[in-house]
Amino acid sequence: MNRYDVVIVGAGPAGLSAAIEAAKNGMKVVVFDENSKPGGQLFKQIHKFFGSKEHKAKIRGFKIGEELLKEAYDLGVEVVLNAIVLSLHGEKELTVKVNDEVRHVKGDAVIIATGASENMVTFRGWTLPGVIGAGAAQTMMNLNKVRPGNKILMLGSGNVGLVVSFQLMQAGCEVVGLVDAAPRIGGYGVHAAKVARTGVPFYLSHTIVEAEGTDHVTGVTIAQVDEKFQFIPETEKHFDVDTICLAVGLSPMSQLLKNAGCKIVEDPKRGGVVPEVDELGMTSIPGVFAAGDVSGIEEASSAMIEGRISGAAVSEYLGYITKEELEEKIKVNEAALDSLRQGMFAPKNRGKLVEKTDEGIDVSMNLLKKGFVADEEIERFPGVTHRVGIHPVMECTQNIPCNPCQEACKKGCISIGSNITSLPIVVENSSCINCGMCVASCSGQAIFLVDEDLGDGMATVTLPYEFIPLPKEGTKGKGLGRDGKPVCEAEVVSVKNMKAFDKTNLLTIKVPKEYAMKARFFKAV
Amino acid sequence: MIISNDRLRDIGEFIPQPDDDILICRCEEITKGEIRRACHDGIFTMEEMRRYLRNGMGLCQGQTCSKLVKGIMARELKISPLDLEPATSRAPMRPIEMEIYARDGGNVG
Amino acid sequence: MKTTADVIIVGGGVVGNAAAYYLAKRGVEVLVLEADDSIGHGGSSRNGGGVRQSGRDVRELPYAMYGIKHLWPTLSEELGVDVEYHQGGNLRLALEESHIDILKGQAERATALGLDVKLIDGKEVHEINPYLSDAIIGATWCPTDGHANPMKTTLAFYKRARELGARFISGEKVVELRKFKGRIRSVVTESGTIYEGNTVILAAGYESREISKTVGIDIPMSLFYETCLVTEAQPPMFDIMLGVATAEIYGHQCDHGSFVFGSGTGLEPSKVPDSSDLRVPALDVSANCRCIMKYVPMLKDAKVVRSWGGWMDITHDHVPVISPVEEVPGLLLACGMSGHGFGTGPAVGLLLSQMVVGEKPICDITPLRYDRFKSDR
Amino acid sequence: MDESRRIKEHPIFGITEEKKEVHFTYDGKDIVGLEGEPIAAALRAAGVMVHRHTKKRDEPRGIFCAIGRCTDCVMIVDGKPNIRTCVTPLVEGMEVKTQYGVSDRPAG
Repeated sequence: MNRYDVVIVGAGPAGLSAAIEAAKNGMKVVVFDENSKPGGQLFKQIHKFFGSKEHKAKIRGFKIGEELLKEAYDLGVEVVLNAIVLSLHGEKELTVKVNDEVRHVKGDAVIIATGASENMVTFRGWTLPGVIGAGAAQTMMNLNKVRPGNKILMLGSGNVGLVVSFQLMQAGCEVVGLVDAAPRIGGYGVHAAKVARTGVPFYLSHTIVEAEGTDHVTGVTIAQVDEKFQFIPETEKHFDVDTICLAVGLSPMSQLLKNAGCKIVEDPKRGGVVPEVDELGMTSIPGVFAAGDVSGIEEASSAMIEGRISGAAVSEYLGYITKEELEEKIKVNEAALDSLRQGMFAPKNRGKLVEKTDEGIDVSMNLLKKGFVADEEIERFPGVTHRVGIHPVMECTQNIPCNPCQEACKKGCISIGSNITSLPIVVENSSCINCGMCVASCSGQAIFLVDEDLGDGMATVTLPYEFIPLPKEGTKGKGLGRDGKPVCEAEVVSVKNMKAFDKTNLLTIKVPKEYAMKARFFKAV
Repeated sequence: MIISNDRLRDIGEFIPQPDDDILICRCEEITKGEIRRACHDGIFTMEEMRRYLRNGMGLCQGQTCSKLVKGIMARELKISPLDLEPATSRAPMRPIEMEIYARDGGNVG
Repeated sequence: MKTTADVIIVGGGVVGNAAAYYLAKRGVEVLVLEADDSIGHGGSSRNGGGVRQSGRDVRELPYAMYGIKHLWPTLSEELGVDVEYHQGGNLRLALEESHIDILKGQAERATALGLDVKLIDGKEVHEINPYLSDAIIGATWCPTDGHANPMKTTLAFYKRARELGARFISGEKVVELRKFKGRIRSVVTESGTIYEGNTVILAAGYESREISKTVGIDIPMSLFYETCLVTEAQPPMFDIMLGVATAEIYGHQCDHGSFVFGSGTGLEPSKVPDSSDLRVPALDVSANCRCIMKYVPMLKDAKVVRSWGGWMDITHDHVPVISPVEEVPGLLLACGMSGHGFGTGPAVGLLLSQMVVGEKPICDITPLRYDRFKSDR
Repeated sequence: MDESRRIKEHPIFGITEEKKEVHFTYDGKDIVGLEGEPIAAALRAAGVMVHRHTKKRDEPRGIFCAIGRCTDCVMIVDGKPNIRTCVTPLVEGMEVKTQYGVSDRPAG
């Protein structure tokens, strides 16, 4: 029998973080994952993460995965891939399929970090080839490097739907629209805004009536729904698409725990069917822990911290660290977790309409309904100020746990303060040197460098750009508004690309000065 | 005294709906209408439904449909989805060839 | 909510549901109490689906044969649910000479009671079923045996009985029986509810033992655990029920295309008897697969999609107790099915209904009496 | 090999790393894919949408979850049915066929 101090199921952010923590404390650790690549969903995430430095903010998801994996290997963690855990039995014994045999493995403790699976919705034609999950789209384009489709409709405006829509465009697909039955966008406003400004229309209070096609999807019809989610007649809209992408939420993948006999509860606040756990993540079976999405749907950043707590908890459970050491570790991690669980998108606010920011500012209703902040709304946010000369304009309008911009500006122009969900403000009397670090480090791509008046009736706007082909200096085109509609003529006057920008190109466009606060994207003609 | 598990509890008549032919369980091809009708046959739990219709018993083992089935049953039975038990989970977590399953001798003991 | 009925049935398994159906059909007011939240949660839905006569004890054979001749063939039609009954015959397979000896004895005893079962050689086995291992040297062949879908059968009886007005209450665990003026009368549940009836049928598997003890009756039986596995669908191959001389495995291909096989590791007698613990032990599925592949090697590439376990209520002599209790007039026992409950379930249900209404029973059941157990020392 | 679906260059990943080409058949037709990529990826790159037809309703199915859970993308690979093409790596010479129910031929 292969015996370990701790057996971890799932090499995603929670599982790997737990493994690292446990190995640091001197434990013999093995991690099993059914995929051929470790990192769980991190390996499909190509956007920069939110949070603060200790949450690995502004690092792209797949890089975080690589970092965690390297750290785990360096600490001697055994990571077994293509390893399907079949069952978890009494005495903390697992059966695992590795290659062409079944292994029996025992741990003195077990951490289940199996993550989540995608929810689905039904509509006429939902079984047609071409209707896929958002995770499938990510797997195909970001891992397999194959475009899932050419013209795509996205259903779901949560962070997954928003992020995947953006990624689809980065992969060269056309997103014809983003649809959600809810009356408001579910994900971060900044994620929505970066999709909206490219010209993707949002259809809130809409859902899919039918996927059309005989052998595969050739079109889709959507229609508006009322408060009870019933179709409103004669509101149908048709799109020619070859792919429909579903991003309607995640559910904890707790089957292994349920099969093992753990007490299971259905908790909508935690995202579905989850194990009953104590404050350290231990299930009803002593020595069996749950960490990450399997015990409640949250962001990957939270999963990493939960993993660390879980790794510390098993270390103490088996005597590798003292109770005091555990308490110290918990204190640090809980503080980090707590900071991530603040703000408008905190678990306690799930499903609620938050109308004012923590600062008491009215939230942009346009952002919630159309995906972009309207020109007349933007001025009320503290990151948006007017000055002579170049200065940052931070169109960050919701309290989300994120602060890399504050750190990015070495000149101290940007301040968020100790509460990482506060809106960024422009520090008075600070001087911007046009380095562009704030633009590149904003995970929400919500920071622009603006010189409102060059003196010749023109202005410049520097914006983040992560698409190909990358326009060259001198390229003429249109400046697009926050809503993605052309507002003015524009010319690219500079393209900056530095290693520190981590693939976020800085495009500076010249626009008539009355569009300095309106043009937020560039489209070559 | 209220006994909620009385199987003669009135849930009303079966009323056909236009989308009754939509598949819910993709693997076993079980429709919404079949699930709704089964409720009127007295099928009141997720476990009974699986046994009665085979929904969730296909290759994917209900990973895609169990939440959907639960919602449909709850509406039909006029209860909250939280009143229905979580779907059964059975090993193996993924389908495994018998020949491979049979080969577990290497490190047993 | 009415808590009285003519007949109260304790246990919503195949026997309880069948009894409810045949009683409701006879116009009797029935109330079924099931301890679990789901009807048919126990062995009724967890077995291998065999509908057999071969291998049965002489005391069971009369009603096992009656069921196959008169009940199973029309059951789907009668209940309005396809119970997937197939009378494809049963092969009980032998891999070595010692197995043949076991089969010979079984065949002789059954033949004496008029069952069409014969010993055949390896060549004949492969003519009947070409999908089996070449290593098989012989078998008993009973062409009138078959199989059905246990889950659907159990729920079909429930559905039809319910339609005929039988009342079922799930999640209602019976903890005590009480007599009133010398007769059975009350059924007390864990929730404290007291149900009353003129007749009580106790068909609660092993749990019947604890319950019957409350009126001073103890049936010598024990719990025995076995598991089943099911494969992904395969192209249609055969509709023959399979068993083996050593009783290690049993199974068949379902209408769905999947194969269901029951088995164990051989370590079952040492499993801690706890009927609430249904978890499949770590060694079980692998052992089951090895066994199956010895007899049906072509299933090696078939994927196992699911496994589950269940407890059987085995009496001391491996034959059920189907019996009235004279010491407790009005109490009828139908338990200790010893792993034979599914195939014989419809006939046992019919027998119970006949006992209640005083019809002439389909066969003599006195050999199945509860007080037949004697010390042999 | 039809390249239109393949991502040759990506704003974040840069130029896609070249992989060894392998030949396989899809319903008898020769197709070129990349060694080790999931069968499903090679088929999608080649424009194949339908992986199987269902048993009861004979409806087409293709990739749905792409991570081996939903099992909608199963096909007959080297004679074995129910192979999850989204998690099975492509190997030179593989014989991939559309699955009808559990068979390699349409019913009837």
